[in-house]
Amino acid sequence: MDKALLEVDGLVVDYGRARALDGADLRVAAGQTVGVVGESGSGKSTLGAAIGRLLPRQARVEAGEVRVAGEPVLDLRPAELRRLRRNRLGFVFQDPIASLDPTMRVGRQLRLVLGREGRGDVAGQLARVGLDAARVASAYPHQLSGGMAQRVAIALAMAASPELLVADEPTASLDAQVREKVLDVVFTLAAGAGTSIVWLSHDLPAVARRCDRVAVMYGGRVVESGPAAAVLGAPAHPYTAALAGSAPAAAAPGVRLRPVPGRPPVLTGPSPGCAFEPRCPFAEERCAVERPAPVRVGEQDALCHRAADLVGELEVVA
Amino acid sequence: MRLLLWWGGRALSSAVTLLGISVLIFAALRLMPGGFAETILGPFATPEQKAELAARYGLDQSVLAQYGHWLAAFGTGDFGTSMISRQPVAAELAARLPVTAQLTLLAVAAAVLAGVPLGVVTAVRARPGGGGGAGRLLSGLGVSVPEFALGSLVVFVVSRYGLQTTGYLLPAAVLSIFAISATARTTRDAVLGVLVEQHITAAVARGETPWFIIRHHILRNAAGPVLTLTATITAYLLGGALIVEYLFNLPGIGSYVVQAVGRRDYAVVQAGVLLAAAVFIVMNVLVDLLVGLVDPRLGRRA
Amino acid sequence: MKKLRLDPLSLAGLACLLLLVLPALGSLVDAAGDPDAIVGPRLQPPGPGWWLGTDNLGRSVLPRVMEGVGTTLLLSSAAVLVTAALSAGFGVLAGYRGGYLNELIMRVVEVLYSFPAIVLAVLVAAVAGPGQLAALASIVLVTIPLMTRLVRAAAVAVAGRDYVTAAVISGARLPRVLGRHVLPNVAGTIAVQGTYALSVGISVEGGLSFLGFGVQPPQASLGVLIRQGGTYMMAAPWLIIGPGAVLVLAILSINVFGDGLRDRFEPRETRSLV
Amino acid sequence: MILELDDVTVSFTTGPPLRRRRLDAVRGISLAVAEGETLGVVGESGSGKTTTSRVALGLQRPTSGTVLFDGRPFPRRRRDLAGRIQAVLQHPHWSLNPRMRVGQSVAEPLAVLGRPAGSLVAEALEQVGLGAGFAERYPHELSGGQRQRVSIARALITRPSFVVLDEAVSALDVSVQAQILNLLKDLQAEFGFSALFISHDLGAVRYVADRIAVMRDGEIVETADAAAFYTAPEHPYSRQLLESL
Amino acid sequence: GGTAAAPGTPGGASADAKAPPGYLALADDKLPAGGALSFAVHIDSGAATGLDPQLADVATSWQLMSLVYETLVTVGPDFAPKPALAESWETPDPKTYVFHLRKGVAFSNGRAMTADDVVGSLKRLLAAKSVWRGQLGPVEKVAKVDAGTVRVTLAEPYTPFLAALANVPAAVLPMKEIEAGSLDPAKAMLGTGPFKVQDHRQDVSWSFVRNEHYWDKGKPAADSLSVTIAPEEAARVAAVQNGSAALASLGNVDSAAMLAGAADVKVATQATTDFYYLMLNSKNPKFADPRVRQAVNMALDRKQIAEVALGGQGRPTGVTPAGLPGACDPATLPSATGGGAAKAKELLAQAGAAGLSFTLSIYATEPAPAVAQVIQQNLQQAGVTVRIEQMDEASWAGKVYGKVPAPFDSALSWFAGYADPGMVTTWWNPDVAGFNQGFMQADKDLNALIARAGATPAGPERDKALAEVCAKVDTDSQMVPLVTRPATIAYRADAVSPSLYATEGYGNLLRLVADARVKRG
Ligand SMILES: Nc1ncnc2c1ncn2[C@@H]1O[C@H](COP(=O)(O)OP(=O)(O)OP(=O)(O)O)[C@@H](O)[C@H]1O
Ligand SMILES: Nc1ncnc2c1ncn2[C@@H]1O[C@H](COP(=O)(O)OP(=O)(O)OP(=O)(O)O)[C@@H](O)[C@H]1O
Ligand SMILES: [Mg+2]
Ligand SMILES: [Mg+2]
Repeated sequence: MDKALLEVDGLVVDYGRARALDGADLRVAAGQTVGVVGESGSGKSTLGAAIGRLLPRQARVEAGEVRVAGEPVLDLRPAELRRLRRNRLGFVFQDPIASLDPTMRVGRQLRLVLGREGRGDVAGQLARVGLDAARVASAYPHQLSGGMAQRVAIALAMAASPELLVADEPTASLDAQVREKVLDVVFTLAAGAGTSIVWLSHDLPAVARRCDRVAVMYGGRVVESGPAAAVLGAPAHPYTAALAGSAPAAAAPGVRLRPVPGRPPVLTGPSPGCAFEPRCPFAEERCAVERPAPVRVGEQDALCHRAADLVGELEVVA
Repeated sequence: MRLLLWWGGRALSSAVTLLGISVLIFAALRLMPGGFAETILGPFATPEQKAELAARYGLDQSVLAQYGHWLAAFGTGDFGTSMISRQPVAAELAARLPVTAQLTLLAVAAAVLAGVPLGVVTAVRARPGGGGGAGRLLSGLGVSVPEFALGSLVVFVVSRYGLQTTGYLLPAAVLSIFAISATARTTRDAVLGVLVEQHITAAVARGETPWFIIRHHILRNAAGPVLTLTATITAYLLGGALIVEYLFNLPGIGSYVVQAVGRRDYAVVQAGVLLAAAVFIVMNVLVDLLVGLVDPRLGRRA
Repeated sequence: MKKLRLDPLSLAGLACLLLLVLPALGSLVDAAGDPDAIVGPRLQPPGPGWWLGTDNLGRSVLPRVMEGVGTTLLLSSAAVLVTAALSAGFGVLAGYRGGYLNELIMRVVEVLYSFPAIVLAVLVAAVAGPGQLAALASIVLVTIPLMTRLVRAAAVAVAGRDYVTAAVISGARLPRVLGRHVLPNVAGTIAVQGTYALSVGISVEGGLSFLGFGVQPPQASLGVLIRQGGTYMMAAPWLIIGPGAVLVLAILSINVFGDGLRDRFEPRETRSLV
Repeated sequence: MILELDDVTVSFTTGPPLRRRRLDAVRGISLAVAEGETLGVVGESGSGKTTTSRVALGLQRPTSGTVLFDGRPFPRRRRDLAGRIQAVLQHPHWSLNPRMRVGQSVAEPLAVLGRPAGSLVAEALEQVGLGAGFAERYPHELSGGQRQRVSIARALITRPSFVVLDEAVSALDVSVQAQILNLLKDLQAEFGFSALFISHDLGAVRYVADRIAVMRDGEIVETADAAAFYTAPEHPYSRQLLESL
Repeated sequence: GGTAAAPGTPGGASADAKAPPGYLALADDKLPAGGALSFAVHIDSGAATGLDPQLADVATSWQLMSLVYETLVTVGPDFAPKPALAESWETPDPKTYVFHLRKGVAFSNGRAMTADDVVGSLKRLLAAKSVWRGQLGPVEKVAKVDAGTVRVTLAEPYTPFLAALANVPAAVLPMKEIEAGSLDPAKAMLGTGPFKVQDHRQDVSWSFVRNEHYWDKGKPAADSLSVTIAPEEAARVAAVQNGSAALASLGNVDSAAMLAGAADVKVATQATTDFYYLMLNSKNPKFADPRVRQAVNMALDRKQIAEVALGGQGRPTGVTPAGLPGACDPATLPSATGGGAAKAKELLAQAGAAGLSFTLSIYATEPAPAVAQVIQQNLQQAGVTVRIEQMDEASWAGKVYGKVPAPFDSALSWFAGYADPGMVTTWWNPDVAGFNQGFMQADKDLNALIARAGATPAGPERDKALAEVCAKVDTDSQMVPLVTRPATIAYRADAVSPSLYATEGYGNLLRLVADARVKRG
C-alpha cells in the first residue's frame, strides 16, 4: 500500500451521552480523493473534525489514533498542532456564510490568510475559485450568495495549498448548478496542488463521479471502503447496497422509495457486534455478538462477517 | 441626500426626546417639596422677601409661562441664571466641563485598556481549570467595592502619608476600578457568545494562533455590547461622577447639579439635566454608528 | 432532569451568598441583639457584649451588620429584579418588534436615564415618604438604560433566528414567543447585566443613604454602615471592616454566581482556541 | 385552493443607511396549491424560493399582489391559524431553539394549541427515524441531519393542512431522505395536507410533487404537472436544470 | 482601647496648652508676618440675597463676610462688647448709645469711612426686610452727631443691643458708593475689614488678599487667604492631613480621634452658643395637649444626647444658651427634675396618649441623625415610638417652614445662640419670629417674660428674668432646647499659628483670622 497521508486507526469518540465513532478506520493516500458517505448521524462530521482535532470540548477520544503525514494529531502540542493545520490541512464547512467572519470584508479576510503565507494576491485567489474578484473582495459575507460564500471559504482553505482538504458537506445548501461549479473548483484546485480530499457527503452520484475512493460509514465505523465505482457499483457490505438503492433520484416515478428499513443505532458504548445487524437482511447469529473485522472483497475492504458469502448477492436497485 | 435624511431623522427624534426631558424635569422640579423660597432664603425670610425673589426670577408666573420663557431663552443659548451665584449657568457649566471631561476620559480609557483584555482572557479561559476563575474573581472584586468606600479609603490613606489628592489620576483610578470590572464582565459575555460561532472554528482550523483569532476575529465581533457599555459609562461619568467629585473636591458637573437640586436652583438643574441627556443621546447615536461600522450586520438592522 | 449544574466557583459563590443572607432572614438577628439599642460606650473595639465593636452611638455593630445585609441585599435585589423585569420586557419587545415600538422604547429609556436619580429620589420621597421606595426607584433608573440597550441588541440577533419564526408559524402568541424563545436566549446577557446592576444598586443605595434619601435611621444598611464607618477608618476600623468585608463578599459571590448562571444558560460548548 | 398567490411582488431595501438599494426578491408571481396537492418549487439559489414561501406562510407581506389562504387573506391574528400551517425552514442550524430540548421543541406546536403532547412527541421522533431518546437532547448534540429531522417532526406533529418544506431533506443522506419522503407521502395519503416543497434536488421533487414551479431571478418561468415537466420541459431554463439531474 | 477613649473626653480640644483663658489657641506674634494661608470650609455663602451682609442670615455667610466687613463693636472671648470701628461708646441712659468712631479707618478702595457711612448703614439695615433687623431691638433713631460721633436712640431699654451690633449684618457699608450706584453690595464686597476679595467662584473657592488700607496696622498678619469649599468631610480631612489646607472646619465630633495619628495636625473643639432644639408641633393634634409635650421633654436625656450623639462635645442647655454669661442652669429646669421616663409615662397616660407614636423629621446632615436616634432611644424608655424621617434640607425646610399649619409631627434643628442669652429667646415669640407660626402657639405670658428679660439691664435681676423665660419655655415644650452644638477645627501646627476663641457666639470660625500667623520652613 502506498504511503498514507491520513491514517485513522480505530478511532473512538464519545460525546457524553452518545458514542459518535466506534472504531473508525480511514486511510487516504497523497493526492487521493475520498468521499465519505453514510447515514445521517453515522459520525461523518465527527470524523472530519477529529482529523484536525477540532472536536467540541465535550467530545472525548477514548481510543485510536489519527496521523497526518505520520504526525500523531491527537498528541501534538498546541504549537505543533497549529503548524500542522496551517501547512497540511484545510477545512471547508457546510454553512458557508457562517464560516466567514461577518464583520470583515472578504478581501481583508483573504489578505489576513495570505499575508501569513506571504504569497499570492487576493484577486488571484478569488479568480482561482471563479469569482469576480473586484466585487467580491469588497463585499461582506452577508452580501454574498451561498455559492459565492462557499467559494470564498474554499479559497481561504486552499490559500495555503494544504496537503489534505476536509470538506464537510460543502454543497448541501447549494443548487445543482452552483454545486457543480463549486465542486469543479475544489477538485480542479486540488488536482493542481496535489491535495488529497476527504469529502463528507450525502450525494452518492456526485461522489461516484468525482472521487477515487469511497468510504461508507455506519454506526461510527467505516463499514466499507474501496474504489468509488466498485463500492457504489458492486457493494460488498449490505448497508452500502441498501444506501445506494434508496436514492430518490434513482427511483422511477410512482415507485415507492426503499429506505433502509429500521432505525439507525444510537450507540452509548462499543457496539457488541455489527451495528447494522438489526436492520440487515443477511444477518446471522454471530453478527449480533461479534464485531466484524475488515474483510477484503474484490477491491474493497468491508466490515462484514458475511462479505465473502454475499459476493454477487448484493445489487443496487436502480 | 440619504445621509442628510438619516441624520435629520435621528436629530429630530433626539430633539423630541430632549424636549420631552425638558418638560419632565421642569415639571418635576416644580413638584419637588421644599420651594426655592424656604431653601434659598432660609426659614427667617419674610413674605415680602419671598415675593421679591419670585418676581426677580419670574417664578410668580404660571408654570406654563415660565416654561415658555425658559425654552425661548434656551433656544438662544441662554441657559438661565443661577439663583445662588447669580451667574449665568452656561458659564459655570463651561467652567466645570473640563474637570468632568478629563476625569471621564481617564477613567474610560483605563476601563477599555484594562477591562477588555481581562474580559477576553476570562472568556477564552472559561473552561474548568483554564485559569478563568482567577480573572472572574478579580473582575468580580472590582464591582464589589463600592465607589464611596474605595474613594474614602484612597483619599484617607493617601493624604495620611502627606500625599496630595489633587489632580485627576487618583479620582480617575477610583472611578475606573468599577468601570474596568464592568467592561471586563461585559466583554467576557460578548466573547463567549462569539466563541461558539463557526467562523471561529474555521479560523482555528486554518491554524491561526489564539492571539491572532482574538485580535482579528473575536474583538470585532464582540464589539457591540462593549461599545454600548463604554458609551453608557462615558455618559454616566460625563453627567457627573458625584461621589468622586465630592471626595476629591473636584468642581465638576455632578456636584454642581446635585447641589443645585438641594437648593432648588431650577435653572442650573434644568441645564445640567439637559446637558447630561444630550451627552447620553449623542453617545447613543455614536455607538449605533460605530457598531454599524465594526459589525455591518448590525448596521443593516439599525 | 432539572439539575442545575454549576462550576465549583459559582457554587462557592452561591453557598457564600446563602451563608450571608440566611442568618439575616432568620431569627439569628434577634439572637445577636437589638441593632438599635445603645449597649455600651461609643467606639469600643470588639469585645464581649459587642463582638464586632460598638459604633459612634455605642450600638453593637454585629446585629447592625446582620440587619444591614438583609436590608441592602433585599433592597438592591428588589431593585434589580424590577430593572431586570423592565429591561427584559422592554429590551426583548424592542428588539423583537423593531420599528416604531423600538424607537419609542429606546427614547423612553433615554428619557428615564436623563432624569437624575437624586431628583427622582426626592420626588418619590415626597409622594411616598423617604426611604426604601425612593432608593429602589433611583436604583432602577440608574441601571435600566444599559441593561435595556444590551438586552435589545441581543434580542435583535435572536429575533431573526428561524426557531422564532417557526414558533410564529405555529401560531404562538407574542408572550410565548418572547417568553419561550427570545427571553431564554438573552438570559445570559440579563444574568451578567443583572449582577452588574446589583453592584451598581448597592453603590447607589449607599450614596443615596449618604445624601439622606435611602434607608431611614436607625435602620442599618451596608451602604449606611460603610459610609459611616468610612469616617472612622482610623479611630475605629472595626466599623468599616465588618460591613465592608460582608459587602465585598456578597457582591463578589453574586458576580461569580452570575457568571456561572450565564455559562449555564449557554448549553453550547465553546471551542478551545488552541 | 388552500393557497393562492396572485401577482405577488416582494421588494426589499438593502444596504447600509447611506446606500440603500431596492431589490425585487420576487416579481409578479402567481401560483396556487390545491387541497391535498404538493407543489414543488425549484430554481437556482437566490431565485426567490424562500421569499415565496415566506409570503405563503404569511410571514412576509407582499409589496403588491394578493395572498389568499383557504380563500381568505391572512388573519390579523396568526393565532387563528395555529396548527393549520407549519414549516420546515431552510437552515437546520438555526431552526431549533438552542435552549430547548428536542422534545420541547417538537411538542411546542401542540403546546401552542393547548393540546397534551402525550406520546405524540415520541411517535413523531420515531417517524423521522430518531429514537424517543433524542427528546432529551439539546440541538447542539445532534448531527446536521438529525436536526433537520427534528424540524420535520415538529412541523408534522399537529397534522397541519398546509406545510412549507424549504430544503427539508437537503442535509439528509439518501436513505433517511427516502424515509422522510415516504413519510410525507403516507401522511398526505392519510391526512390530505397540501405542501410547498422547495428543493434543489430535482429527484426528490419528482418523487413528492404533483406539480412543479420553476423559479428564476424572482419570477416563475414555468409551472407544469410533474410528469409533464420531467418528460417535456418547456422553458429552456427548465431543460437546463433537468440536464444536471 | 486608647483611641476610643479620646473622643469621649469632654472638650477633647487639644488646644494650645499655653493659650490664655477664653482662647483655644493664640497666634504666636513672634512669628514673622506675611505668607499665604489656605483654609477649607464645608459650605460657601449661599443666599439668594447675594453678598449683602445685612440680608445674610446664615453663619457660614457671616464667616466669609467678616473677612471684609466690620462692625462698630465686636465681642471678646468672654462675650463682652469690644471696640471695633467704634473706638469707644457711652450709654448716657439705657435708651441712648453714643459711638465715637475710630480715626483712620478706610474702605479697601482707599476712601475713608465717615459717620455718614455708619448712619447710612444702620438706617439701611433698619429699613431692610431682614432677620437681623429684629435682633437690633426697638431702635428709634440713628443720627450723626459730628464727623466722628453717631448716636442711636432706642424706644425702650434693650440689653442685647451691643451684642446684636457686634454681628456682620450690622456691618458698616460704603454707603457713598452704594448710593452712587457704583457698588451693588449683593454682587461685590467692599468693606473696612482686613481682607478684600480677589476672586470668588461660587461653591468652589474664595481668594482674599490683605487690605492695604486696614486701620489695625500689622494686621492681617498673612498676605493672602484662600478658602476652598469642600462639602465632603473626607476631602477636608484629607486637605489638612496632606497640608493642602492649613486649617479646616470639620463636622465630625470624633475628628480628634480620627486625626490622632496625623503628624502636626491639631484638632480643637470650639464650644458655641448654638444649640439643637426639638420642635413639637402644637398645632398638630398629637401635641396639642401640653402634658404630652412635657412628657416628651421629660423623657429626653440631654446628657446622653450630648455624650453619645455629640461625643461629649456638647452640653445640655435651656433656651438661654449654656456657656453665655447669665444663662440659666438646665439642671434646674422642670423637665430635668420632673422624674424622667417614669413620670413621662404617667403624664402620657393622664393625657390619654399612652403608646404615643410620632414622626421626627430631620435633614440628613450629621449629627442630626445621631441626635435623632438618641432621642428615639430615650423616648422608647417612656413607651413612645418615634419614626425618624430623614430628608434633604430643602424638602425638610419645605415641610417645617413652608406651610401654616405645618404638616409635621416633630422636627429637629438648631439655632445660632448669639452673644447675649436673651437674643435667641426672641424666636420663642412666633409673632416676632414668624417662621414658627405654622407649628407654635403664641403664649402671652411667655412673650411678656421675653420682653422683660430684654429690657432688664444686665445683672442678677436680668438673670432671674431669663431663668423665668427658661422655665416657661421648658414647661411649654413647643420648641424644646436640647444641647449645644460644638464646632471642630483642625489645623496644621506646622503651617499656621491661629487664634481661636474657646466659645463662639456667631458661628464665626474665621473671626480672628487677621491674627493668624503663617509658619514657614
Ligand atoms: N455535541 C454532541 N453531543 C452529543 N452527541 C453528539 C454531539 N455531536 C454529535 N453527536 C452525535 O454523534 C453522532 C455523530 O454525529 P456527526 O455529526 O458526526 O454525524 P454525521 O455523520 O455528520 O451526520 P449528518 O450527516 O447528519 O451530519 C450523532 O448521533 C450525533 O447525535
Ligand atoms: N430580508 C431580506 N432583505 C434583503 N434582501 C433579501 C431578504 N431576503 C431575501 N433577500 C434577497 O432576495 C433574493 C431572493 O432570496 P431567497 O432567499 O428567496 O432565495 P432562494 O431562492 O430561497 O435562494 P436559496 O436557494 O439560496 O435559498 C435574494 O437575492 C436575497 O438576497
Ligand atoms: Mg454532519
Ligand atoms: Mg432559500
